Parts: sequence; structure tokens; C-alpha cells
Amino acid sequence: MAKDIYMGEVSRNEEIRKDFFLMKVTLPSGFVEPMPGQFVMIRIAGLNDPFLSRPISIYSFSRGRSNCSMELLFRVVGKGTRILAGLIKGSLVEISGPLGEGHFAIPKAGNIVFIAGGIGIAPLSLFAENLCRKVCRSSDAMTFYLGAQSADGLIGLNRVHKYCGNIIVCTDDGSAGMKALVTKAFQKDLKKYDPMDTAIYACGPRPMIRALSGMLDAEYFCQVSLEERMACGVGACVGCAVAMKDDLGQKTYKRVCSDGPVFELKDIVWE
Amino acid sequence: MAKDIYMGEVSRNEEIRKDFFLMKVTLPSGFVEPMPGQFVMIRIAGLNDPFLSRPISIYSFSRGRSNCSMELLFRVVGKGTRILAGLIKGSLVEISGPLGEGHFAIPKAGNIVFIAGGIGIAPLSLFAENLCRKVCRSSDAMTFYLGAQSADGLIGLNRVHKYCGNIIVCTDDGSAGMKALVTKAFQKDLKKYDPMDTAIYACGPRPMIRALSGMLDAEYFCQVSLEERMACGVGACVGCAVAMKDDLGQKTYKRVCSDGPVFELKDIVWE
Amino acid sequence: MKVEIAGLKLKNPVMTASGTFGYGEEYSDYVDLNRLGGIVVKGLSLKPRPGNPPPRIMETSGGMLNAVGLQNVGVDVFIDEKLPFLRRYDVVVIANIYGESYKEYAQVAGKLSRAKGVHALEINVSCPNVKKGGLSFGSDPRAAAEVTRCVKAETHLPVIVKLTPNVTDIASIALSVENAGADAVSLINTITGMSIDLRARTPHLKNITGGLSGPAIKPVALRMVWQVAQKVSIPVIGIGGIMTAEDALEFMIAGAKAVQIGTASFINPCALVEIIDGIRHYLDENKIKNIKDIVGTLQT
Amino acid sequence: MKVEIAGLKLKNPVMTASGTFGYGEEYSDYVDLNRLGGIVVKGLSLKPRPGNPPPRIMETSGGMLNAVGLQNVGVDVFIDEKLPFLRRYDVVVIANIYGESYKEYAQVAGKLSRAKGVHALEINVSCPNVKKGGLSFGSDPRAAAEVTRCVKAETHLPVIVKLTPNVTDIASIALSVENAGADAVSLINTITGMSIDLRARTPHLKNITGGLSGPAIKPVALRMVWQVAQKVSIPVIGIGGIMTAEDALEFMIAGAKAVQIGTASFINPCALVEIIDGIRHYLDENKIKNIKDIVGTLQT
Ligand SMILES: Cc1cc2nc3c(=O)[nH]c(=O)nc-3n(C[C@H](O)[C@H](O)[C@H](O)COP(=O)(O)OP(=O)(O)OC[C@H]3O[C@@H](n4cnc5c(N)ncnc54)[C@H](O)[C@@H]3O)c2cc1C
Ligand SMILES: Cc1cc2nc3c(=O)[nH]c(=O)nc-3n(C[C@H](O)[C@H](O)[C@H](O)COP(=O)(O)OP(=O)(O)OC[C@H]3O[C@@H](n4cnc5c(N)ncnc54)[C@H](O)[C@@H]3O)c2cc1C
Ligand SMILES: Cc1cc2nc3c(=O)[nH]c(=O)nc-3n(C[C@H](O)[C@H](O)[C@H](O)COP(=O)(O)O)c2cc1C
Ligand SMILES: Cc1cc2nc3c(=O)[nH]c(=O)nc-3n(C[C@H](O)[C@H](O)[C@H](O)COP(=O)(O)O)c2cc1C
Ligand code: FES
Ligand code: FES
Repeated sequence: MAKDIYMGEVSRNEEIRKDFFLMKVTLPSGFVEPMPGQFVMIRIAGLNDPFLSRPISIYSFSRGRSNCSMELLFRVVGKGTRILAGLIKGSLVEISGPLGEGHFAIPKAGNIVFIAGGIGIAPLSLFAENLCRKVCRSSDAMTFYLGAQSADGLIGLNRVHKYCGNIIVCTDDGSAGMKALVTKAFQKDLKKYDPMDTAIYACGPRPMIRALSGMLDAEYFCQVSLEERMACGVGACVGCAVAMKDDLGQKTYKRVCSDGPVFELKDIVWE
Repeated sequence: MAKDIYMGEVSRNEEIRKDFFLMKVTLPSGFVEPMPGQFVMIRIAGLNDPFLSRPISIYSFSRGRSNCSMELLFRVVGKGTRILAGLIKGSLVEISGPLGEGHFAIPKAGNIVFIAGGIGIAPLSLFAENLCRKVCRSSDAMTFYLGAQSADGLIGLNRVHKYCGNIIVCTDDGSAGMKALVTKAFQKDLKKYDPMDTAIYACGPRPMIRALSGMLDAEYFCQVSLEERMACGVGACVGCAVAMKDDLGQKTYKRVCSDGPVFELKDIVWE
Repeated sequence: MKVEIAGLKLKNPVMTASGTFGYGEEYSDYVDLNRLGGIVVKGLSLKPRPGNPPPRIMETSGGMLNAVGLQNVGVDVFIDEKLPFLRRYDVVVIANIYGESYKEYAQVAGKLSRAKGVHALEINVSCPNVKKGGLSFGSDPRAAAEVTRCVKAETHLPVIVKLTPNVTDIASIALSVENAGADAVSLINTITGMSIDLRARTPHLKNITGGLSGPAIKPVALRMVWQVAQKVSIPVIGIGGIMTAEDALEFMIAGAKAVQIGTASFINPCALVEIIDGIRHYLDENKIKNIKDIVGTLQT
Repeated sequence: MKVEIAGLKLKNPVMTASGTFGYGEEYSDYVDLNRLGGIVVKGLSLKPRPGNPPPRIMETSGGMLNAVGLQNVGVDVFIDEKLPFLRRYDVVVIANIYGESYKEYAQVAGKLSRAKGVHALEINVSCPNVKKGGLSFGSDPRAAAEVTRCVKAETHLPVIVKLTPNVTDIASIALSVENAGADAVSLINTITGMSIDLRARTPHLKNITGGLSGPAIKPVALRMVWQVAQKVSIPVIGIGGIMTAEDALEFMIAGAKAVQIGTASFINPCALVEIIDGIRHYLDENKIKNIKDIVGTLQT
């Protein structure tokens, strides 16, 4: 059997900004190298509270000689993330992954645009890193739009700076960068981006994705990472359904965990 | 309201013998000085798994300037104690107590006999300490019978040595002390103990208590600490029932948590 | 925070659940009884009942099983020995009653109605009625209605009927007792369950089966409260797995005018007061003047 | 470890529970399907069903609610596209079927009986039957029996009837389907529950209510398995909150000849295999030669 559930050990768990944690987990070497956009299901070893595992994107990954390690960037929003935040060095976590058949696709286009809302930066910055380091795309070709409610919510910028030549920062309250929604900032620049030579990748709250879908016509190649509550994470329970168009343009429910989490924006059905 | 649920902090938790742990907990100074035989209900703060709190006897207690501290001696027998065993320094526990209206009564008799099976030593050794240090009873008057399956299960002897002049150790397999059940060892000496001038205190597994009840007639003053699964620990749920004789000799169910956990041996109804 | 249920004026919507708060004394060191919306005392029967042999409780995932077997001092001893303690407090006292026949229910109700300091009756119809083949009064709409009528005939006090969840259609039973004169319904009682000691190959409970309570049953309780609240026009009291103020508020949004807290008190003896304070805090934060304004506001 | 259920020879008593293991493919990277006692596939209906709009799941204390709404590819696509994958394995395949009318049940059963690689049918009678006012076929002994008869008439395969726990007396329904010709019963399906988003004052599930599964319901499932096993003489398959080999063994001691594992696979994708290994280990340690020797050995 190719896949397993892995025992990971927390080697660091730091509150890098109020309510935002960066957790580093050491995993056995059998853990497969993730594709950007893929995620893990994580739970505290041996504990039934919270009951379900939580999906978290892979923020970074590196392979050592006898094991590998992974970083997760997460925001405390409820019980599960609060308990994850409380884990200390040495705590054991059960991890399955990398999960998700739908991940970010390497762009053919010349312009690469990332649009992230808050914690949405997590999968996108891994993708930017990979494009830069593995596919040798020039950082000049990459533009990163990052939005948050306020300066406090802008996390992970350092890493993005390494790989993206252009960074546009927005906050709802103007406490850092432009005072605007990130989608508005992007919309202003939209005419700069030739639909035939631009690939757009977005991750963020549903209203942000929805706004994007209102401003991008189907000519644009745009992939977005979606979120839904999950139980199995592997496509078996059909719990994480999202309404999408099938090949015939008919509405059908796809599974965020296995058909996604990355989908083409134009395929989403807004219910 | 006189009583509260207290937040305790684990300041030490050591496996002193395979499966036996000694946990030290720091408590706010509001915690009332316990009587020997009393216990606490303990649970891990903020966690619902395991669901019910666990009753553990108070093994030692001391009061500092701004707080107090308590030791618990426990054996890992299932899920709850296994999770308690995993707590590290700094972990928070919720504690209510001291609980139990029925506790060990200071003896009038000259001879004081303790009979402990395994972990049953916990409340008895606190009692021995108190008798010695607070009521100034001579250690010569105190005899401690301690039994266990094997040498590995003999814990807490050091402390008992400080307060009891005579110690008789038994193991089922003969790996330490006499090869005998602790009740048999006691029975051999029984004729030495004048019922009018002996107080007997016992704590251990149910078969041990039952064996005692078979060998001691009602003339003897004998108090025993009983165990039952508990939910509330304060007498409200009637879940920890044990069959006892009432004043008229009729069978009635008493609550181990609040009517006990210490009862007079002669009152127990063996169902 | 005041709510009115069948003429009973409660300081707040938070009551104790029967059988989990003894006769009030047990928790009085932890909880200021004057602060409670109401105290529902342990189920009372005509004669004292010894209860079931131990073991009586077992932990389960997110809950517990109990088979206490309605151990209680009997209605007479309650009136003579337990009620005087409760009368010292300014708190609504509700007597939970239980009988093995219609007549017994009526007798217990009659005695309590004549006692000073009992403000309402809650009928527990979840106990197996031997004559009906092991099912309970509460699982048959006609039997439940008949118990209600018998009790109503004996009392001037408001009568709450406490419903069992172990039925196919709880709303129809609620309707049936409403038609029979119930002034309110409370739900849910425990769900029948079982637990096995693998090593001994015996049930953990001497009684074999027991009643499941605690957060494990909360989703079932919430669903039933919602279903019943939509069918009846008398007040609904929500019970089942409430551990926090948020849980309590969810029951109210689903349609409960008040709630009862059971197993939570075992986990945290101060739970009742924390829940009352938490509801207060929620109302203030959300600028809700009258707690009634949230009852049944679930948007579906 | 071999067990026989209604003529089906299973390698071991551990099967997947319908709706929690997809069509077998989803977990095939984690679990060697050849090791399973049986695979019960996701519920199949005559026509493909889109399922309910999201959100479809919610966590609860010790469990989860789901309102997937029987999303499935339909029986024809299953036969053409999913069954070939399963035929590559040496494993018993059980098709869980669902219909909105007696006739639909019969049609789905007929199609599956003619397909190669289906070894038994499991009838899901827990879905609301509109004609009967929102209650399900499974909550009425007569309707459950009629579904059983309709399916039996269309198939030569063993027929397992999967019972709903949302009833007053599950044993009487089990008896009724046994009399109608069922070869085995499996229980329990999920318990109907609900969960509320306090901030939004809406249900967490778009469908309002959902089915509760996981360890929270284990005590209820165990009780029902025990009650049913005492009443019927056909084999009983135990389902509900089984997370470990110990849990599975408890169900067998209560009277189940085999078990199904649902929600546990979500928590640990390797749960099925760990449970099979754990049962093996238990039998070895306790020197039990034949697993049949523990079935129904509960001492009460
Ligand atoms: C593929 C995927 C990748 C993700 N990656 C990250 C990440 O890298 N960092 C991060 O911080 N978060 C990420 N999330 C979101 C994360 O899973 C949720 O924040 C988390 O599950 C909430 O759990 P909780 O118990 O703290 O909150 P809960 O108490 O369960 O809920 C609190 C709030 O969060 C919402 N929520 C709950 N579960 C989810 C979910 N699965 N998706 C979206 N919203 C949810 C609830 O609706 C509610 O509003 C990801 C989600 C998915 C599906
Ligand atoms: C008043 C009192 C004082 C106690 N003092 C101590 C102490 O100082 N040190 C110590 O190690 N233990 C003590 N115990 C026993 C302790 O409470 C149990 O060992 C513990 O609750 C078991 O929890 P578990 O989850 O580990 O085991 P479980 O998985 O719940 O059960 C494992 C085994 O322990 C038995 N058991 C469970 N609960 C109890 C219980 N309340 N009493 C007796 N047996 C039980 C079960 O029947 C089973 O055989 C005391 C019990 C009582 C009632
Ligand atoms: C130990 C115990 C004893 C109970 N005794 C009674 C009783 O005497 N009468 C009654 O109507 N309900 C009784 N109940 C049921 C509770 O009142 C309540 O309906 C149930 O426990 C669900 O609520 P909870 O989950 O908040 O505990 C009892 C419950 C428990 C746990
Ligand atoms: C997401 C999900 C989907 C389910 N779908 C079906 C189904 O299609 N048909 C069916 O008979 N039961 C279905 N069930 C019920 C399970 O097969 C099982 O009876 C129930 O979950 C209890 O077992 P568990 O606690 O081990 O999960 C489903 C359960 C879940 C959690
Ligand atoms: S979480 Fe189970 S199918 Fe996606
Ligand atoms: S544990 Fe509740 S009465 Fe003793």
C-alpha cells in the first residue's frame, strides 16, 4: 500500500503574529514530496477531541537524510486550531498526506499572478518558491497580491519577497499598504495582464474568490484553492462537496479534498 | 460558595516504578487541607477525552506561602490514568476537592494497624504521617502490612518507614518479603491484636477487603477505603453506590464519594 | 434574563436536570442556589427506591451511561427532610416524579402539590412500564397523554412532561401530551445504551443497559427540540449535553424557552453558574434586551 | 477468522460501512482491499443523485453529522465504471441500495443481481419516504418488510437489511424483516441529529439535520445489536462507532457475527486493517480457535 498515516513530531510551534502559528513537523522519510496546493490532514496523536482531523496546506517542505520536515502556517479560528496552537515541541501528531489530486499547475504563460487573502498565502508561497527554485521562473515575472484585514494579518511576506519581483499589499483598514480589498487592487491592474499570457492563482476566503470570478472572464487561466469542512480528506465521504460545472457544463458536486482543493475558477458554480 | 474547582499546575510527574507515577500539583491557596482518606477529582484542563474526571486519593499535602501543593500516587490501569501519566511539567489540571465526608478517624486504641494492597498505600501513608506528626502517635504503635503481586508493585515504602515502627511486606510471588497474601500475613498476627485496643485501617482491591471482612468480627474497629467508578464525586449522581447496612441493619446504597470513601468494614453488605 | 414557563417565573432560563443535582444540597457548596433559574430535583417515587445494584455508571466517548435506577428517598421523606432545605432559597423548585402506574403518578403528584415549596411538577415518563412489555409510558402517545391527565387532575401546579428520545416520532408524543393538558415539555431524557467489559464479557453496568447523557447526545437533543418546538405551542425546555453557554443558546435558538443542565455539573461543579454568566455576556455583547427574542430564531 | 453470513464467505468479520469507503478506490492506497472481510459500497439509487448542497458535514463531540444526501453515480454507472475496479480484488462486494419507492428498490436490486462481481445486497431503509409523511421505510415494520419482499423477489443474492436506530423498538423491525425473508440485518445506521451555528443562527448543515456517527453513538449501537441479536435468528452485523479491535469484539460478544467500520476510516485511513490485525491478536492471545465462539457470549 503506497500511502500510510504518519506519526509526526512537532519540532517548533511559534506564534509568529497574534493568532498565526508556524508549526514545523518532522516526518518519516516515507512522506512523499508535496505539490504546491496539496494539504495534510492533521490530528493530535491518540486524542479524540477534537474528533475530526483538520486540513492544513503545506507551507514548506524539505527532505533530510533520514526524515523530512514540513511547515504549516495556520490561523487560530476555532477549537481545532486552538488545540494545534497549544502543541509544544515534542508533541506527536498524526498526519496523512500529501492530499489533493487538484494542485497548482505550472504555468505556460509569461505573467504569473498570485492573489492571497490572509492565510491563503500558505499554499501560494510554496508554489512561488517552487516556480522560482525548481522551474527556474524569474521572480520578475511573478506578482503577488496580498490582502488582510489589517497589518496584523499580513504574514509570510518575507518568504514571498524572496521569489516574487512585485508585491502589492492591501489592508481593509489601511494600516499597511493600500487601503483596499485585494481583489480591487488586482482589478485596477487587470488590463496589464493579457489573458493569453497570464496565469492567475488565488487562495483566500470565499467572498474573495467570488469577487474574482466576477471580474475574470473565462479567457483567463485562473486556479483557485477552495476550502470546505472535511472528514476523510481522501474522497471517500463526499462531505467536502462544492458545486462545479462538469464537462457538459452541468452542475455537479466535486470533492474539495480529492478533486481539488485547487480548481479552475471558471468551473465553480456559485449557489 | 465555599468550594470551587481549582486549576492546578503539574510541577512534577515521575514514573517511580513501572506503571506507578508520582505527580506533584501546585494549587491555589484556597484549597482546603485534606483529611487522610479524602480524594480529589482530577481532569486535564479544557479536554473532553477522557470524559469523566478521575478520583485519586491525596498522597501528601503541604501548604506554602502563596499556594499549596499536593502529591498523587497513581497506577496506570486504563485510558484515564494513561493520559494522566503523559502530563508533563507545566500541564494544567482541573481539580475539585478535597472530597469525601467519610475519612479515616483518629484512633483511640493503642495498636494501629494499616493494611494496604498495592496502590492502596496512598491514603494510608498520608494517614500514618498525620498520626505521627500531628497527633504525635508513636511509630512503635503502628504496624503496616503492605502487599503486592511482586516486588515491582511495592511502592511508597520509604515514606511508611518514617512513620511506622513495624512493616510487614508480602508479595504473591515471593519476590520480596513473605510469599503470601497480605491478608494472610495479617491473619497470622491477628491474635496479637486485642479487639478492644486495636484500630485497623485498610485500603486495597475489593477481594482484599472482602477477605478482611471474613476474618474480622464486628468487635474490631476497622475502617476501609472503597473504590467505585465516579461521575460527580460530590454525592449528586448516586453513581458510585455501594451496598451498606443502615442503622437498622437494612441494606441501602451509600455513595462512595460522599458517604465514604472510608466506611466501617462491618457495615459493608457483600452482594 | 427572566423567562416565564407555564406561569413559573424563572430568574433565568438555566435549571438543573433531574437526577444530576441531587436534592440541591449536594452542590450547594459550589453553586449559589439563589442564582439558578430553577432546581429540578432527583426523580421521586411513592415509596423510597433502593436503586439498582452497582456498577451504575460508565464513561463513553463524549458522554456517560447511568443506570441509577431512580434511587430516591420517596416523596414523603423528600417533603419532610429535603424540602425544608430548599425552602431556604429563593429559587423555583420543580419536583420530577415517577410512578409505576397511572395511579402512582397521581398519588405522588397529589402529595407534592400539597407540600409547601414545590412550584411545578416534571413528569418522567421514560421508565419501563412492565404492563406494556418493557416499553415506557413515554414511548406511547396514548399512555403519555393518560399519565399527563392523571397528574393534571391531582394538581394545581404547572405540569412539565419530560419526553424520552427513544422513540420514532417525538413530536407526535409532544403533541399528544400537549392535548392532554401539559403546560410544558422538557426533552430529552437519556438515550438507552450499553457498554461491555471485553475482558469479563459482561456489561459494564449491572443493569445491562443504561441511559446515555452528555455532549455525545447533544446533536440528537438539539434536533428533537427543534422538531418539537415547531409542533407544539406550549413552552419547550431543552436538555441534553449542554456544557457551555453557547450550547444553551443553541437550544434556545432551536426553540427552547429554557434549558436544563445535567452531566455538565459532574464535569465542572460550577458549570451552571458559568452558563448563566455566559448567556448574560452573550446578550450584552449582542445587545439583546430580552432573552425571549432569541427563542426559536433559527433560520432554516 | 472466517465467518459466513447468509452463505457469504468472508475472510474475516470486518467490512466497510456504506458511504464511508466510496466505491473502494478511494482508500485503496491505504488499505489492501484483499484483506477486508467485505466492501459495502456507497448507497446506490436507480438514477444518479447529485446529493445535498454543502455544507454537508459537521463535527460533534465524539462524532460527526453528515447530510451527504446519498450522492451517487447511479446503479448503471456503478456497474459499468466502478465494479470493474472491484472485480480485480478477491473480496466480497456488497451493494448498498436505496429507492424512493418499493419499485425502485426492486429495480436497483434486479440490475445489481445481473451484474458480475456483486455478492450481496444491503438494503438501506433509513431514507425518508415522502409518501409516509417524512418517516422512513425503516421506521415502519410493515414498510420495511415490504421493501425486503420486493428486493428478495428480484434477486438470488443474499439480502441484508440495514436498520435505522431512529425508532422506538428496533427489535420488532428486525423481526419483521426476518419474517419477510431477509438473510441478515445490519445495524445501526446514523442517528438523526442537528448542529447550530450560533453566530449565524443557522444550522451548520444546509440540509438542517444530518446523521450522527462515530464513537458518540457506540453505546446506542451496542444496545440495539444486543436487543436485536436476542430476537432474530438470522445473522446480525454490528455497526456504529467502532474505532478499535476492542470495539469490534464488544459488538461480536453482544451478538454480531460481523461488523462494519465507518467513521473510523476517516480518522485513521488504516483503521480497517488495524482492527483486523487486532482481532487476530486477541484471538491468539486468548487461545480462541474459531471466531464464532465469541459471538453472543455476553454474560448478563
Ligand atoms: C484544503 C484546505 C487547506 C487549508 N489550509 C489552511 C492553512 O494552511 N492554514 C490555516 O490556517 N487554515 C487552513 N485551512 C482552514 C482550516 O482547515 C480551518 O481553519 C480549520 O479546520 C478550522 O478548525 P477549527 O476547529 O479551529 O475551527 P472550527 O471551530 O471548526 O470552525 C471555526 C470557523 O472555521 C470554519 N472552518 C472550519 N473548518 C473549515 C475548513 N475545513 N475550511 C474552511 N473553514 C473552516 C468554520 O466554518 C468556522 O467559521 C485549510 C482548509 C482546507 C480545506
Ligand atoms: C476514592 C478513590 C480513590 C482512589 N485513589 C487512587 C489513588 O490514589 N491512586 C490510584 O492509582 N488509583 C486510585 N483510585 C482508582 C482510580 O480512580 C482508577 O484507577 C482510575 O479511575 C481508572 O481510570 P482509567 O481511565 O485509567 O481506567 P479505566 O479504563 O476507566 O478502567 C480500568 C480499570 O480500572 C477500573 N476502575 C475504573 N475506575 C475505577 C475507580 N473509580 N475505582 C476503582 N477502579 C476503577 C475499571 O473497572 C477497570 O478495571 C481511586 C479510586 C477511588 C474511588
Ligand atoms: C446520573 C443521572 C441520573 C438521572 N436521573 C434522572 C431522574 O431521576 N429523572 C429524570 O427525569 N431524568 C434523570 N436523568 C436524565 C437527566 O435529567 C437529563 O435528561 C439527561 O442526563 C440529559 O441531559 P445531560 O446530557 O445534560 O445530562 C438522569 C441523568 C443522569 C446522568
Ligand atoms: C459520510 C457518511 C455517509 C454515509 N452514507 C451511507 C449510505 O450511503 N448508505 C448507508 O446505508 N449508510 C450510510 N452511512 C451510514 C454508515 O454506513 C454507518 O451505518 C454509520 O456511519 C454508523 O457507523 P460508524 O459510526 O462506524 O460510522 C453513511 C455514514 C457517513 C458518516
Ligand atoms: S473530506 Fe471526505 S470526500 Fe472530501
Ligand atoms: S460519584 Fe456521583 S454520587 Fe458519587
